[in-house]
Amino acid sequence: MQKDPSARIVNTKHWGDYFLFSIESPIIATQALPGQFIMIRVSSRDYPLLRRPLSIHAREQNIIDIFFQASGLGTALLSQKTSSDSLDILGPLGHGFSLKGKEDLEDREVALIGGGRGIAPLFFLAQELRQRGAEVVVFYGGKTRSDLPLKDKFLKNGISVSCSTDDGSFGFHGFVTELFEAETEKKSFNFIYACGPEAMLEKTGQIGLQKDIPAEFSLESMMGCGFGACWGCVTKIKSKMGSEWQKTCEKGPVFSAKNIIWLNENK
Amino acid sequence: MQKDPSARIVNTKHWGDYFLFSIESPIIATQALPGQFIMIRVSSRDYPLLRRPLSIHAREQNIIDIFFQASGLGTALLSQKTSSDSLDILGPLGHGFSLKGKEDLEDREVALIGGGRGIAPLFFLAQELRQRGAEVVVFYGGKTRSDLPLKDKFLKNGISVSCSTDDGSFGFHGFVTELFEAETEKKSFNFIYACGPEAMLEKTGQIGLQKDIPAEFSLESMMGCGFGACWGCVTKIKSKMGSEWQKTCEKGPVFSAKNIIWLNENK
Amino acid sequence: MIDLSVDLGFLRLKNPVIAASGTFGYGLEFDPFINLDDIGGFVVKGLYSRPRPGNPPPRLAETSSGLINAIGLPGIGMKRFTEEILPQLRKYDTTLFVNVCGETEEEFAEVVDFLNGFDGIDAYELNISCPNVKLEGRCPALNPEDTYSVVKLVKEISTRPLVTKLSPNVTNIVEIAQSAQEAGSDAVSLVNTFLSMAIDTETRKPKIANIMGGLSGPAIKPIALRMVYQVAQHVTIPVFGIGGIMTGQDAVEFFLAGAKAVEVGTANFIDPAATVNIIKQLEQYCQTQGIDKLEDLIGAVDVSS
Amino acid sequence: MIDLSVDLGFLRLKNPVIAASGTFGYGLEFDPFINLDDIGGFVVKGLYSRPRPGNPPPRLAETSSGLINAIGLPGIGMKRFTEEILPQLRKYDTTLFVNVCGETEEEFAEVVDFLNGFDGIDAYELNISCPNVKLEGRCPALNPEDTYSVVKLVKEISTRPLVTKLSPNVTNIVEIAQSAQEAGSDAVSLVNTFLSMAIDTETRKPKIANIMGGLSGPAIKPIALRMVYQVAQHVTIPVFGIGGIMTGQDAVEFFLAGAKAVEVGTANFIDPAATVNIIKQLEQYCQTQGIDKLEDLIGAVDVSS
Ligand SMILES: Cc1cc2nc3c(=O)[nH]c(=O)nc-3n(C[C@H](O)[C@H](O)[C@H](O)COP(=O)(O)OP(=O)(O)OC[C@H]3O[C@@H](n4cnc5c(N)ncnc54)[C@H](O)[C@@H]3O)c2cc1C
Ligand SMILES: Cc1cc2nc3c(=O)[nH]c(=O)nc-3n(C[C@H](O)[C@H](O)[C@H](O)COP(=O)(O)OP(=O)(O)OC[C@H]3O[C@@H](n4cnc5c(N)ncnc54)[C@H](O)[C@@H]3O)c2cc1C
Ligand SMILES: Cc1cc2nc3c(=O)[nH]c(=O)nc-3n(C[C@H](O)[C@H](O)[C@H](O)COP(=O)(O)O)c2cc1C
Ligand SMILES: Cc1cc2nc3c(=O)[nH]c(=O)nc-3n(C[C@H](O)[C@H](O)[C@H](O)COP(=O)(O)O)c2cc1C
Ligand code: FES
Ligand code: FES
Repeated sequence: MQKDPSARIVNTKHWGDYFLFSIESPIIATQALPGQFIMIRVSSRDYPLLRRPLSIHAREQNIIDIFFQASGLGTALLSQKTSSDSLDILGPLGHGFSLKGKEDLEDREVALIGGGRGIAPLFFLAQELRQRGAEVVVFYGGKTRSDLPLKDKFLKNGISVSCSTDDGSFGFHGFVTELFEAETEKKSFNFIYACGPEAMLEKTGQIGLQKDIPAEFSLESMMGCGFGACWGCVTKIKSKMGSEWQKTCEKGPVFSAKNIIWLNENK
Repeated sequence: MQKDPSARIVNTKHWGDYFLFSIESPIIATQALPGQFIMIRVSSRDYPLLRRPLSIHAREQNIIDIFFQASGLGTALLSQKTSSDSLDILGPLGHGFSLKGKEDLEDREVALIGGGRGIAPLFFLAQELRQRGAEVVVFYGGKTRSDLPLKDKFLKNGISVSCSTDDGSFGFHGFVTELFEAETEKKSFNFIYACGPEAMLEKTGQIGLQKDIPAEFSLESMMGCGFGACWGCVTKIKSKMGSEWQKTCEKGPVFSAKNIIWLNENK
Repeated sequence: MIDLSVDLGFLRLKNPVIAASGTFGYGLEFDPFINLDDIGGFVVKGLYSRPRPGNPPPRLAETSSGLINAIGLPGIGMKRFTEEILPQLRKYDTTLFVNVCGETEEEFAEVVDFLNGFDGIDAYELNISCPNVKLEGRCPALNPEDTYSVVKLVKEISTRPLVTKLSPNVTNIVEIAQSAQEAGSDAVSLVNTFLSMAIDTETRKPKIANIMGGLSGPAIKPIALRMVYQVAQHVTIPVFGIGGIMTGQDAVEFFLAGAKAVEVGTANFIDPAATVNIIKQLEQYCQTQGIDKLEDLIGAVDVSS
Repeated sequence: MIDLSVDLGFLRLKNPVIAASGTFGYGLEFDPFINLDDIGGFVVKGLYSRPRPGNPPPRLAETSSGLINAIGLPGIGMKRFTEEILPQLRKYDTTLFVNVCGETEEEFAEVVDFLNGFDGIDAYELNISCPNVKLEGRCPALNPEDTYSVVKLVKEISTRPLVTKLSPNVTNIVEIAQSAQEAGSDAVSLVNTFLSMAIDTETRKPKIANIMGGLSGPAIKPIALRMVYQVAQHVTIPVFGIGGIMTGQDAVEFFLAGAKAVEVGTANFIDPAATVNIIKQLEQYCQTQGIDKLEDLIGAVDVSS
């Protein structure tokens, strides 16, 4: 957890409003774990004020990648940056996916489920899982064909991907959770890791419970600081006393699915 | 006085923190007069909030030029724009220099005195004066050599320029008003037009009074709107009742020197 | 077609977007930029009985997403207004509000009494809240008693609807709004500017010659919105929402919080077509959200948890 | 060498830059980013007698140059604070303030009484102004009587200097500051956040689950600075300036307005090294301006016209 005030963008790519940036930051790259995130300052001025949280999408030596959708003012500003611009970032932040050791993962079947931009942290995770000998299948869902820009990247890296689109324009016609549920009929999975819209995660959690597959989800939450100082980012988590608010930036963003208490009201 | 929400930058040049932009805006260019200005929106967001006033530096058919110094947040943002970016501008605004007809100007000796970025409106003025047959001499002062980037432009356009620098690194060693005062010993001028720091203008006004040369000054003032709606930009002007606050954006920015009441206190 | 009109009871606005006082000159300044008939209404610059010079410059300072002003309410006074300006305004098909000021209660009454005699004005907005001016040392909008007293006095005289403009520089704005209502005000408009200050660290002088001035612009929107929400819960007369409105979305926030109309201030400086753009954006918003009548938005914030 | 230290009378700060309560966690969160010994002091998160869960999310919303929060003062309570946190804080060579909260006057007193028994705390900051919490429906900082009463009670018990933190949501902050002084407060700190609101126009829900929250950040700086200037003219005890301070220049504005120290809040989120950077910028400013002692800046605003 450090500040790198001048991490250099070394490469950028984009597909519509999805962007992939490669950023050189030795201090952050060398410490990064899958599921962790960084906080990026999108403006050096007073507006927009807060940093934006983005997952670490990939890591290669001194370079980390981020993959994001330009959805609001901050991400739009970020998307305008170009190669050789420098970024002020904090990271790596939070607790990522619990990566068991080789003994637990070798030859295990692991399902990675990503919806839309939620695919971001799953590439880094897939690579680390495969290094530990796990069999990884990625389920990648989007509204339409153009929401699946990373499909080829997974394939090129030898990771199998099953795609779905809500409108049927590519792959399975329907929700990615339906695609995954169908797959669980044919194959038994040992772990689920997921990231995406809340409805997708909630449904994935139900499937995990039914099939008795342990699951971990990376959650989003409005963040003031990203490093535990503001108490703004809480998620409701089961505890001995019933439940408690836990800081998503510190105890998460990855939580064990069975501990998450969903608050539909606040969405 | 119109809004051009998408005036295209067609060319940019810079010398240190001085910038020259050429902007395509038929509706504004065709109406522009020397001494008028435009209000530029430097950010499409809420900060910085207000437009920035900049003089019209030159006009050629559908193109107007601006010449500015990146001195604060707004001008720094503006300076980052590049060719083919579009700007949201209002103009032409205000009352410019009173250009007498040919009968009054032909063969008259006119002194144009510009300090630093105050040189901006004087190029447009010089060209219009020469078209009307006046003999134009420009006195161009700066702190140091690099504050005189437009010297060659005047010369190239056949306009004679006398330069001064406070540190003596180029031209006359001293203030541009001293240079001008010395010149008035050798030559008699019929008009003075000036733009620059307040101390320079005040001194120029004194010289004009002593030598009985009518003078007009383009003033700067903090502006909220640029088109007479906020009453924020007032200058103290002599009136029948003694004095009154006049809107610099509407009655100015060019005022007759003899009517200006200087308020050193508020600087 | 979406119906943007709002019924205030005492007045019907063709749409709920009004240009705020002091930010729209006498209206005429905007004629080169927009068709004034397109907007719901406008409030002319604050008017005293006599002409006033205003404060020395600098009168403005920019802050983060905000603007401090201490213009000091310069103006031509009520007589010249009715002679020189009002005749030019009658040709516009929009609602005209005159922002009435006074250094004493009597001056408020004097201005209204005088203006009553002229056609072409639709309503008065009583500016009892300008932070730059002192009414015997106070500004009436800072306490319920003074508010009641001046509104009551003016209401008795006025032949036109009265909108009372409130100050945000108070502990309990609801109580002030209630006083205005009790005294007979037909509506309240809020907020005026927040008393503020900025200092030039080089010269060590205040950036405003008057030392303090009023803060407006996007910076104040969250506080203004809270006040409008609170007041709308506690009065029955219409509430006009004011403060940092730059876009149609901003205006929608105020409608949802309970405002029946909005006034657009500082935005007019940044974009002289701001009012007209906001009206277009409101129309688009209603379209996207499947709303036929803008009035359906008023007070529709969903506070269920 | 520029002397940045300030003498508060009851305490000497190595420099006048303090991290504000609720924006600096328990201090430890910043250890990875800065050397805590470098800053003038810090105020730990608001502490009640018992642990509290805080409000449901969303607890934060971003606005133009501002941040609304309704965290709801979650925390581990005074006992666990002294057991788990305080021992870790003793190693730092900086001034430690504990921000004391209470739902009743008695709770304020209870917390102070308890903390009196532990070493390593330099002073208390009495948070009588948090807009998210109700003290029998009110917050004491909204009126002079309640302020006087709670400060008096706590001062009688406290073995340490007392800083009273004021709310900006009032008509007359000077009067509240004077009450705090009369009741024996050793200093006042201002401002806490401005009660605010934001609405999501898509869902029509408030952006904050608690409906309202407190606004902080650069947006509020001009109002906060005005209040600090007013208060500094009318009290003799030291004033700590708070509100939107992001840079050394911002801090200088507060010193010129009369603040003896500043607290940096929201800036810590945007840059965890904000306090340290501000200290560096203050040093540079003094150097450029030829000032040897930062104390020479205090109250040095030039209001001659
Ligand atoms: C731990 C974490 C990891 C994330 N990883 C990614 C990623 O890899 N790729 C990606 O595209 N997105 C990711 N997000 C979501 C991303 O942070 C938001 O899309 C982004 O902050 C929106 O900012 P904006 O200015 O574009 O939008 P606005 O709507 O203008 O933002 C307004 C405010 O709300 C906050 N905000 C808005 N939406 C979200 C959200 N969904 N989650 C958190 N804060 C939000 C912003 O940070 C900002 O403070 C992640 C979020 C979290 C919490
Ligand atoms: C009629 C007119 C014509 C001008 N023409 C030119 C020109 O051709 N070239 C040029 O370089 N400069 C010109 N100026 C000055 C220019 O407007 C300022 O330098 C600029 O506004 C500074 O903005 P900033 O954001 O960079 O500085 P900041 O100091 O960050 O600005 C803060 C605020 O103060 C205002 N401000 C600061 N300095 C001035 C100033 N001197 N005059 C007016 N407002 C100011 C800004 O507009 C802004 O609202 C002109 C000013 C006026 C009034
Ligand atoms: C330059 C300026 C002048 C103003 N003059 C007046 C005035 O004469 N009368 C009045 O009631 N309000 C006046 N106001 C307040 C505005 O009408 C409005 O209440 C305030 O600016 C908040 O709205 P905004 O944030 O949209 O600007 C003035 C505001 C500004 C910025
Ligand atoms: C997320 C958050 C939590 C806060 N919690 C507290 C608190 O516990 N006690 C307190 O006295 N002030 C609290 N404050 C107020 C700050 O200490 C400070 O007074 C305010 O934010 C204004 O300063 P700023 O603009 O620099 O942030 C909090 C502010 C924020 C933004
Ligand atoms: S984002 Fe600040 S505590 Fe989690
Ligand atoms: S700048 Fe608004 S009236 Fe001149």
